[in-house]
Amino acid sequence: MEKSQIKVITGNAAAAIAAKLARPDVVAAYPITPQTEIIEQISKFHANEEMDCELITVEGENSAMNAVMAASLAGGRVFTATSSWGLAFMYDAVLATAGARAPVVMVNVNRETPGIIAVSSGQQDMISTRDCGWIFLIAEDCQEVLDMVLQAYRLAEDYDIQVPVMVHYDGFYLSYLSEGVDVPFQEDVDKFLAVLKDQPERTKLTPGEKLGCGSHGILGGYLELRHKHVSAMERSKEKFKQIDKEFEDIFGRSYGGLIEEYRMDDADVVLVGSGSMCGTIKTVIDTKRDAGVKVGLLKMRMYRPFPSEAMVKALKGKKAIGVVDRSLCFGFKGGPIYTELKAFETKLNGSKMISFIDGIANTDITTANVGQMIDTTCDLAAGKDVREVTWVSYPEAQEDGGL
Amino acid sequence: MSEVRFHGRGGQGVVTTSKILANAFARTGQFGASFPMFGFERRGAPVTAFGRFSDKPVREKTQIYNPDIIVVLDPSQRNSEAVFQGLLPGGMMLLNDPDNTVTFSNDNLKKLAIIDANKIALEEIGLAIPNTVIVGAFARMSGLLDIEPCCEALEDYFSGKKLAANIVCAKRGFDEVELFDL
Amino acid sequence: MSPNKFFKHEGPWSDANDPLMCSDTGDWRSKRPVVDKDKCIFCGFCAIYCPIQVMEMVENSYFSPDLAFCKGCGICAKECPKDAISMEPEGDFKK
Amino acid sequence: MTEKKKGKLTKVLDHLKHEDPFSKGVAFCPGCGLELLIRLIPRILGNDIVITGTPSCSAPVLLGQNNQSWHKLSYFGTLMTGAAANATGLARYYRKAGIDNTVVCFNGDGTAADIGFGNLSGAAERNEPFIYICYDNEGYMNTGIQKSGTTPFGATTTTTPFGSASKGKNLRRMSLALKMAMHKIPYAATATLSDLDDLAKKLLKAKEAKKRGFAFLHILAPCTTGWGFAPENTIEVCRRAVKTNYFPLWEAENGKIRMTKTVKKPKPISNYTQLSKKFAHLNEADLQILQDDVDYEYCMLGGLSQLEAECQLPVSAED
Repeated sequence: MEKSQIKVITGNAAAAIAAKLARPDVVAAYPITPQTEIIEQISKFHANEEMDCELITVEGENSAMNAVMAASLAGGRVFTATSSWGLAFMYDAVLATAGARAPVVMVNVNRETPGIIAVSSGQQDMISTRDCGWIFLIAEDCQEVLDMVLQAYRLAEDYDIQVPVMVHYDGFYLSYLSEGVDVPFQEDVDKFLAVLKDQPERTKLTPGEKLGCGSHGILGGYLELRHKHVSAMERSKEKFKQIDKEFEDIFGRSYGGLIEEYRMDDADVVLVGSGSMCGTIKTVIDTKRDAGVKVGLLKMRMYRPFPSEAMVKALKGKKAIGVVDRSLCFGFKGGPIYTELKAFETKLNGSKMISFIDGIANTDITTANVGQMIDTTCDLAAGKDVREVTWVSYPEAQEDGGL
Repeated sequence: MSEVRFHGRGGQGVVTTSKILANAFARTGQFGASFPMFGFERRGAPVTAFGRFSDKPVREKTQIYNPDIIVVLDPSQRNSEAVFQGLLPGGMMLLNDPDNTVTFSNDNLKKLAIIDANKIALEEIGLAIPNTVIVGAFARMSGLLDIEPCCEALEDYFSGKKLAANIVCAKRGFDEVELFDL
Repeated sequence: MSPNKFFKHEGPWSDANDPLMCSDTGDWRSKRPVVDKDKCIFCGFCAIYCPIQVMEMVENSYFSPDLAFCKGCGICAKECPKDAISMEPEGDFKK
Repeated sequence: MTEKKKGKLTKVLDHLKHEDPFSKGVAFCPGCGLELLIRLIPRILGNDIVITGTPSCSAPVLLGQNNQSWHKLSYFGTLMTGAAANATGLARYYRKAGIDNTVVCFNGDGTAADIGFGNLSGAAERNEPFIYICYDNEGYMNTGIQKSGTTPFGATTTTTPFGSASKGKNLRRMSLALKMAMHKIPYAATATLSDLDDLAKKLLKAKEAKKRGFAFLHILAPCTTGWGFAPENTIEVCRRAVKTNYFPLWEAENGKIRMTKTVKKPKPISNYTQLSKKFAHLNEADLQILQDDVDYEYCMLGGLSQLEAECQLPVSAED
């Protein structure tokens, strides 16, 4: 273990350590369950001079995002973290940050959204903000949380990208899960991030420099900036793949870029998932494989931009695909990732698709649930008549003929 | 892989017990994952935590429904149904209890370990927080760990005099736990 | 890459190193300030209170508005302690 | 050419040391108090300030259009909800990077008193190192004259119209500046456009104070369009606001509250209200309610300003 050290830490601690290793200039944050431990850890690092940053303990999430957005546009590297209602409370500033192309890196610890009070896991907060113009990444375990935050800085601050990045991971599942994490040494992280210093300087807000940010977009100006933004998001796909490769060169770990394919090569049926459920799915896949079922997993690491090309390439020609969503797409019967993947159905050469809704509000995506999803997807592959949408932990849903 | 469920009440260090064990496993080159049952935690309320310990990477992220081992830090919960729920055949139970004569009639329970962890903790650290004693006792009962990595793991959670006292707790837990085959 | 037709930068940045935008606000005026040089005591109140800051010092002896931008609000006339400025209908100056 | 110097140049001109960074022709209404204020700030503080702005009357001029700008200042334009947090982020980054800076967070009363008050209060509590200026035109003027927290009793706006069950705004205005002074910040003050020497000195004091933390200025900037007074009366409205104690001029330096202008014989409030149409419907009884409110605020302020000399903050918690 020359390059790192194994520490048994929570996902939240992994995020905080990643933030520390990235040496941000400004951190602003406000506590919210299940993210709180991140800013407690950062406050501790700051108090012990292990972290040389301006720490702004703001009076609400809206200010957290506004502060880091401005600091980012002034030229700083920034970090913040939130969850659920916190993300909702900073929504206007989240939009503004994207529109201003401020390369903010934020961790969002996924949690169900307000209305029905639920201090519990779910990706609904992520889905509720998915079209805000940020790049969305999703981590599976504590190690990936740490690694992904570092990769996020490379992506957000890349001169060709300059789009804010949100790193998502499942609250409660990863936030409080302690497991062994290979914590990189500072010098290696510095090396990994050094590339950002060698590129052209991005436009900065500097006293006396006669530049201003927040100009009105009029005539075609608004369209031009939006098109630039969308183009940068498209470029970010290839860039993220490269970054993941460079990450491997330095740290010896890689994740496959935009998507991770698990036992996909000869798979007939595939589950598409994201986040912490993927670990459980992999375990069940191994068991099913032992029983002769040719099943694989496509794990989404990047959710915005939607990695459609990579997904189509990996899924093309598979007999059946079950998409597991930990959130809802109100107004559509199927889950959000399912409905989006549906747009590429004609490119999949006849693969059939179904939607599974599970893991909402801490309903556990158990090994049994995953087994059921695989069985149902196999039934679909075999030409049996199966429901388009299954609420796995809520069989009562099947009483509703409409769904 | 061993799947372990910890039962106690807020303030006993239930979650920390599970974390220290995961840490100790990592120090032996094995793998451990520890996490609390989801919900509110507050002093005095029942607390459940989980641990998965293995010589291979632990990938599952679900709660544990069928434990191999149950650890009860709060004696008053020893007879609650929740404690034995889902216990697999051949199961083990580690109990913090001043009474080493308690018996259980559960078909799946094959090994019982009892230690008066509160007494040891009071003697060594002056507080009735049994968790580090339990860590040592767990190593002995399960046979999955030596005491040394457990003591080393404590360095991530304590320092100075507290560390020294808690190391003594763990060692006494390892040495003084009583094992019963059922 | 998208063209930089409206914006030079990736984001919504404006750049004042280029010429500033400027409107012909003088056209807004319906009355214009006319300074009586003899009455003017060169105190500068018209200059400090002019919202557009277009009252210019002339020969260190009196102030005169830049009519290209004066919107004709009349503050200078109102604030002049010597009533040296009168607001006169713009029509009178048209040929 | 005759050399004639009949009067003495106002000393206010001495404060205007810097170039006016704004384009001469900008889209503020004739007689706009805000236009005068926004031009004076960089003339007094320098052109190297970084100014933040939000959707408001200042936005059409403060923020550019596409690549073009109306002025030469560095600016950051975003949202009313988080203006003080934007300024915080800028000031903190500059401090971290060792960049000499004066960040001026420039907002209307809608942002300062209403939707952005939470983060204004938060920034003050954290003693963030920048200057916050509220230009108060007593309502949402840019969106067509709606009421705000600083709209006074009796004023009509489009959301507090005069009617059979309404006297205009039926509620009293908040005391924004006093509220901010209670945050124990190094500097808080009120100012207005009739007393420009006082205003300039306070701006310079704020610039000095922001080295120690948060500086707050509450500046009455009447709106000819929204209040319904003749454009030439902008300065006169300010003057009467001071002379009736409607808008007293004071400062709190390190917590020590002091009147910077004492009005010996304050005029009745009608002397102030008579200039603006927004008060035109008020009868004597209504005016008395407004008068009572003004008297109450002034009485409170008077008491605070007469506290013992030693009643002031320790110079700074951070020093």
